Amino acid sequence: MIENSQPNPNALQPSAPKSKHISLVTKPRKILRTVLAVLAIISIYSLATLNSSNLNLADAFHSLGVNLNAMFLHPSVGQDSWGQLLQALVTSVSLALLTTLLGAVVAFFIAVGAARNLAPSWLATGIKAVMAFIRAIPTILWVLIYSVVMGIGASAAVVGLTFHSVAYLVKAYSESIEETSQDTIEALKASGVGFWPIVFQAILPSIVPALLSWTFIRFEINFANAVAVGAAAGADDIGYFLFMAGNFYFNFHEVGLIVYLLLGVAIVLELISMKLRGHYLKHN
Amino acid sequence: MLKVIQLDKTYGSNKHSLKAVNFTAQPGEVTAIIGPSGAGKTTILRSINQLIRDDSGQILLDDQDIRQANKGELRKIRHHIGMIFQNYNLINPLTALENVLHGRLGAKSTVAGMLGLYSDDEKSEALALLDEVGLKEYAYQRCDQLSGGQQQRVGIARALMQHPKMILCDEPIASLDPKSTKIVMDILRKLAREKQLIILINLHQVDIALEYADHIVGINSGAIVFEGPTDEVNDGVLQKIYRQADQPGAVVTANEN
Amino acid sequence: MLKVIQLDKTYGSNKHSLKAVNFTAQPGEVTAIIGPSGAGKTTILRSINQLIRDDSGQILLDDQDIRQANKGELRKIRHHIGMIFQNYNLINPLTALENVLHGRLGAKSTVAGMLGLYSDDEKSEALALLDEVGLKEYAYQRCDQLSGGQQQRVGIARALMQHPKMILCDEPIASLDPKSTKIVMDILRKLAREKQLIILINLHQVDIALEYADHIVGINSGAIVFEGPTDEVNDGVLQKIYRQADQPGAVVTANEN
Amino acid sequence: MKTNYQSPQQFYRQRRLRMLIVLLILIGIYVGSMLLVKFQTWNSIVKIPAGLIWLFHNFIPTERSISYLGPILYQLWRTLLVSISSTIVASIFALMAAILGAKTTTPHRSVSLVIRFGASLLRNIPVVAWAMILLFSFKQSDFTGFLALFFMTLGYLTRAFTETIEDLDAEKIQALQAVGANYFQCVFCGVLPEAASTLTSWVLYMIENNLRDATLVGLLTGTGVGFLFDTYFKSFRYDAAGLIVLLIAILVILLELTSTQIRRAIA
Amino acid sequence: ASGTSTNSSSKGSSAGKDGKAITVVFYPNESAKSFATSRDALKKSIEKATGKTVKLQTTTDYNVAIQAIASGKAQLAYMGANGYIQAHKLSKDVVPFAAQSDGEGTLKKATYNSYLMVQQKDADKYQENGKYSIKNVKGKKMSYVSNSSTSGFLVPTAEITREFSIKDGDKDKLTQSGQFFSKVLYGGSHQGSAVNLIKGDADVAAFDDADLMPYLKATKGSWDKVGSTFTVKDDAEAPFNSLKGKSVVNIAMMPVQQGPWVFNTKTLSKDDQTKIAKEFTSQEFADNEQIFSKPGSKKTSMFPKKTEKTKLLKVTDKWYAPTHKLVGY
Ligand SMILES: Nc1ncnc2c1ncn2[C@@H]1O[C@H](COP(=O)(O)OP(=O)(O)OP(=O)(O)O)[C@@H](O)[C@H]1O
Ligand SMILES: Nc1ncnc2c1ncn2[C@@H]1O[C@H](COP(=O)(O)OP(=O)(O)OP(=O)(O)O)[C@@H](O)[C@H]1O
Ligand SMILES: [Mg+2]
Ligand SMILES: [Mg+2]
Repeated sequence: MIENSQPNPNALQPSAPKSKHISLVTKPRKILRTVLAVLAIISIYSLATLNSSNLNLADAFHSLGVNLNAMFLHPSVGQDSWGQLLQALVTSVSLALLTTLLGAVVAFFIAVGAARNLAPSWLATGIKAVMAFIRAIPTILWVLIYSVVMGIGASAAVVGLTFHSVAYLVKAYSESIEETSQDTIEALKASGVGFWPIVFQAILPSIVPALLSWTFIRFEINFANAVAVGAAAGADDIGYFLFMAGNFYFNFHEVGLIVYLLLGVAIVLELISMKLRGHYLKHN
Repeated sequence: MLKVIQLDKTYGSNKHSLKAVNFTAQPGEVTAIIGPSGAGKTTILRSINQLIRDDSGQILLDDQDIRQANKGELRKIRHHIGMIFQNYNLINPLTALENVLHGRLGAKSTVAGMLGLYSDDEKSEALALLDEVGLKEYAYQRCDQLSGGQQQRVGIARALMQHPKMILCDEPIASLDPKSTKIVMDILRKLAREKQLIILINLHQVDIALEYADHIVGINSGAIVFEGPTDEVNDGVLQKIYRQADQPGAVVTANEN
Repeated sequence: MLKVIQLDKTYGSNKHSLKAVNFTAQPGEVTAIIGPSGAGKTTILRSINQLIRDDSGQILLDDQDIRQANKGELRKIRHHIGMIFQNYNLINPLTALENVLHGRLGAKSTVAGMLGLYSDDEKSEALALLDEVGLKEYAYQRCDQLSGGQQQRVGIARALMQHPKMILCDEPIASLDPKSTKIVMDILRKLAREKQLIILINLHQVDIALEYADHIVGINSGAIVFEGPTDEVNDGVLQKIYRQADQPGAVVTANEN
Repeated sequence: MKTNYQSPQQFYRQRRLRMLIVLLILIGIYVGSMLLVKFQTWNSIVKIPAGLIWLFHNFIPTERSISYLGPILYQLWRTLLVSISSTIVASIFALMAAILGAKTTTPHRSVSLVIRFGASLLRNIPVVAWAMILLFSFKQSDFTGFLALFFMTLGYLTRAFTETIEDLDAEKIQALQAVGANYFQCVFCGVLPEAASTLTSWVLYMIENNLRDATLVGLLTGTGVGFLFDTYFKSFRYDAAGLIVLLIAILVILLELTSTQIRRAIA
Repeated sequence: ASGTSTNSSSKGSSAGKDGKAITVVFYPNESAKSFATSRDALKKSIEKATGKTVKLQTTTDYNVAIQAIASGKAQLAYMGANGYIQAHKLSKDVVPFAAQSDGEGTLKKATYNSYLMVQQKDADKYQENGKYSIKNVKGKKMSYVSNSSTSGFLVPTAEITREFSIKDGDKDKLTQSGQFFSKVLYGGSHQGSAVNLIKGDADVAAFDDADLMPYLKATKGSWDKVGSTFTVKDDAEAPFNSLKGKSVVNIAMMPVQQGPWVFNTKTLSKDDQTKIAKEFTSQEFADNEQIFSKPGSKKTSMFPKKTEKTKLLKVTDKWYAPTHKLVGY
């Protein structure tokens, strides 16, 4: 942020350019500074009051080093076989794919109603509030709800995870939609084009890169979520093996290996996403 | 005939951008709105097809007050008003051809519009229009790969694709070279003459206005200071139009070329 | 003196945008580059201050080849070359005043520049420059709240703030009304005369070029087709410059106003 | 991209064919995954309302849950503090990483790759693994929660900031380069102001997100509103758990409103 | 029988009754990978007894398991005593039918032990007149297993509540740092809680015997005596591998009732209930080494036998009255 070093705050009078001291500080800038200052103070206060009494940093980092070493430099499959792990990994990826695809389609239509430049503001606000509420409910709770209603299994995991997926993407998509230049929308509006044709013919093509990037971020999150709570719903995914290795057998080596597998998926994903984004952006 | 009566517009709470604007534009004629930067030219144009809505006054197109139209009616009216923008306002990632075809969307059913289902005739017509503005070979290029001038011409083809009754142009030639300017202005004049369209153009270039317009509307600080046939415009009139509030020290003379 | 020798530029793999471009521009003179849309005017300008780098040839400013400069040298050279853009390229959320002050960045230490520590003299000068282009009262407005014409004038003030040896202008007046055009062109000509600056302007408007330029460079499809003093430009020359590849059917005549 | 088509009709045919192929691939992926995990799309969709009813039936705060309000509000406040501080500290590091990592501003391509990879690593270490790594070394404490949020936020913000910066209009930065501004000046006078509002949105969003991830913080620290939720949830005091969810939702919405106000004010 | 409705005749619509698959859900503990063989053997037994297909469901979340059996989406489950009480409260259709016997093959001592342990070097501080007591745990750093554990949370807190006469409304104070205890930790598992103690992060820790037997050996006294000393075995695996030779002392020992096998009477037909109960309590079932590992056997199955006489015995809700009392409902 550009700031001016003027020591004299009384001279901050934009409307008095004749004075010797000319200030660059406008009112919005002052507000921004206040906000930043408040956030900084909160952070410092919070860090100062963090309870870390029983912590010996030297020991902690030493032990961190040892554990990271065990995890990342000596990964092993532990008691499981590669076949089991890979199959479970594929299950996790499938869960993530399902929740992402379902979430993306549902979210796009809701997002249109939640974008302030398309929908009336009461509707946009209402949808955004509902979405905020859905996101406030922990994923594990959604999964629980649907294992009660539908029985334990992958279906419950998918439906439970999709709720967050939708809520997140609605927010992301609607903000992308809000960022499309009002001018281009106007150009079509000015020729009498109706609402949905504008959405599909003008907005959608303009925000494809943003949509792609959001959807891929969400895929990543869905993948992480599938790993974290898929096992709770008995979806037999890699999260089950991770939970067992981590919480039951304390096998750092196997956890390390599973983390590597997850990273492998993430990197492949990142590469695909970069390629697609590049494909859409390079022509600018 | 377009008749603008006592049009008023205030941005925010204090900025009075249009003050009791009155003028008419006839079918078959090119009407140019000229005036200094910030005078309100763009604001007038956008009020006419109600892209700016919180205004007051009357805007009569063939005796129908556009300001009174409900949503559905407004859509129909707008489909008959082509608009050409200062910043092109094309959908960048789409091809020139697709952008031109967007001119047909207003006439389509929702579903056909959503899916972009155009008839073969429409596609051929779009290509022909691109040819007319000299961009046939760029038909399949993404719009953000075209130079400014090329983009603007796509915008013009899009407006023509609407088969409009009236075309509103907001500085359509600001980024065109003289050659393209001539081609475009000729097309617009020809359309006015042959199809009896109302053509309303915001212009910075007084010379072009004087050459092509039949009717001139001069605006300064949101108020009409001149309206009349082109041959009534003289140096005194231009001086009045271009007297500027935000350049108090400068001598007021019209551009003399 | 600016001397461009055998400048070549190819976009991507197949598009030859500049072909062996040679021309010179003298201090104290206004040099205008004219040519049809897509001819390569913008490309030439950007090659001169090496915003486009993968080209070949020589660009000599006071006998120093800009293309050979290393990073640090290039920064210094650029600080002495003002540039004005077709799309303004201001930093939208900042005020007009701050954008003008950016013109000083090249002369500042890294830290002072980063934190935006400008001296009172610099600030006064920036205000004075804004006054000069008629925007004194908009100094504290965010740039994206200004109209197109107003934004462009901020861009011009920013270039002047650099105390440049040479100013490159890419269609600086495309969105200005005649009055502002005149003011700006007058300033540019005055700067050329009084401070012996090299002024290089891409222009679409032939009339403005003929009125203000001392020296004209005509370009078509990436090749220089004319270079000489303004009074050597005649209809034949204009015809040669504006012969266009993408409008094969149209008659080739220069804009006659 | 192919740019010479014989007719617009042919162009549209090709375009439609491409869309169809993409669509088919997506449907293929969907159906494949569906069969693989035995997901029953239709059966699941029709059960969605039943789930919501179950949720409201069980989680509506009751009179009894009001008695828990005191501790809940206190822990909510602590959690808010931790989410703010972890986000702010992470955003400072993320901003530096993003400037070094964004394609448009990176000093070298390899730096960009390293940062992208690092951020990806931070994002993709699963919660269980974080819990193991951090709990074993840093014990159960507020600080551990802070660290976990910090690392994950760092991963996300670095990516978000990088893309924000890459999406800026390159010409504007070029305008500053043309003035002779050096790298840091371009960043501080051009990139940052231009991106500021988007970056601020991200930071505010992450605060909100971290507040929601309180369940995780609770797991790691044994404090915070997440821990309370966990306690009530596991002891089947669903009304109290519901009250927490409700309060978090209200706080999140308040945060969102505040951040909208702030963004409007600094525009 | 306290509200037991074993004969519930309401019409269930779900799987079991329609002659479709029977779903068995397992707690996270029994979902462990190493018990896969045991789970498969169980599946075969149930299939043999009922002639229906059986679907095994593992889960890593207590709530999900409890809700599944309570809602009737699963028909059969093996649970902890506390979890059963919760499930029974959610739905009276959840009814216990079998639990593991004691070493004598009876239900008299069908319990396992939960402990409050301290480090050996601190053990003296918890002695009064040569006897161990928990009077001094107040203000110390405490480690539980998780707040859904019977032996690692519910029973220890009940013991402390009793000892210090804490009122019902103040029970939550035992669960949070800075109130009754200066600090409260959750190990996430019995092993984790023990590690918290041995590493010195906690002064007092709660955990049970069954989960720690592979890692600790009684070097003084025995697993059934208060005041015994336990030492980490030399061949202990992670997370104890760096803690070899360290010792802890149990200052309190609380019996915990064995967890029951339950079914949901609403969604499992009466016929199947009888068949399964009969199968599970049969001697043949107890002899299945894939389910019950022999005493002292290297390879552990889901249920390690204390003696040859160990088997599953029929139980009812009434038998769980002590745990009902502990939980409070
Ligand atoms: N959205 C807006 N909010 C506030 N003021 C605005 C807005 N748009 C335009 N204005 C102001 O209204 C006045 C008229 O603007 P308008 O864009 O109509 O002028 P113009 O004649 O088209 O100018 P130009 O020739 O530069 O395009 C100007 O003073 C401008 O600053
Ligand atoms: N980034 C780019 N990638 C590929 N081709 C480009 C790029 N920029 C410009 N071109 C092409 O190079 C040629 C010259 O472009 P340039 O922008 O220099 O023209 P110009 O004379 O400035 O046109 P205008 O008057 O319309 O601004 C054009 O044909 C254009 O399509
Ligand atoms: Mg305008
Ligand atoms: Mg150009």
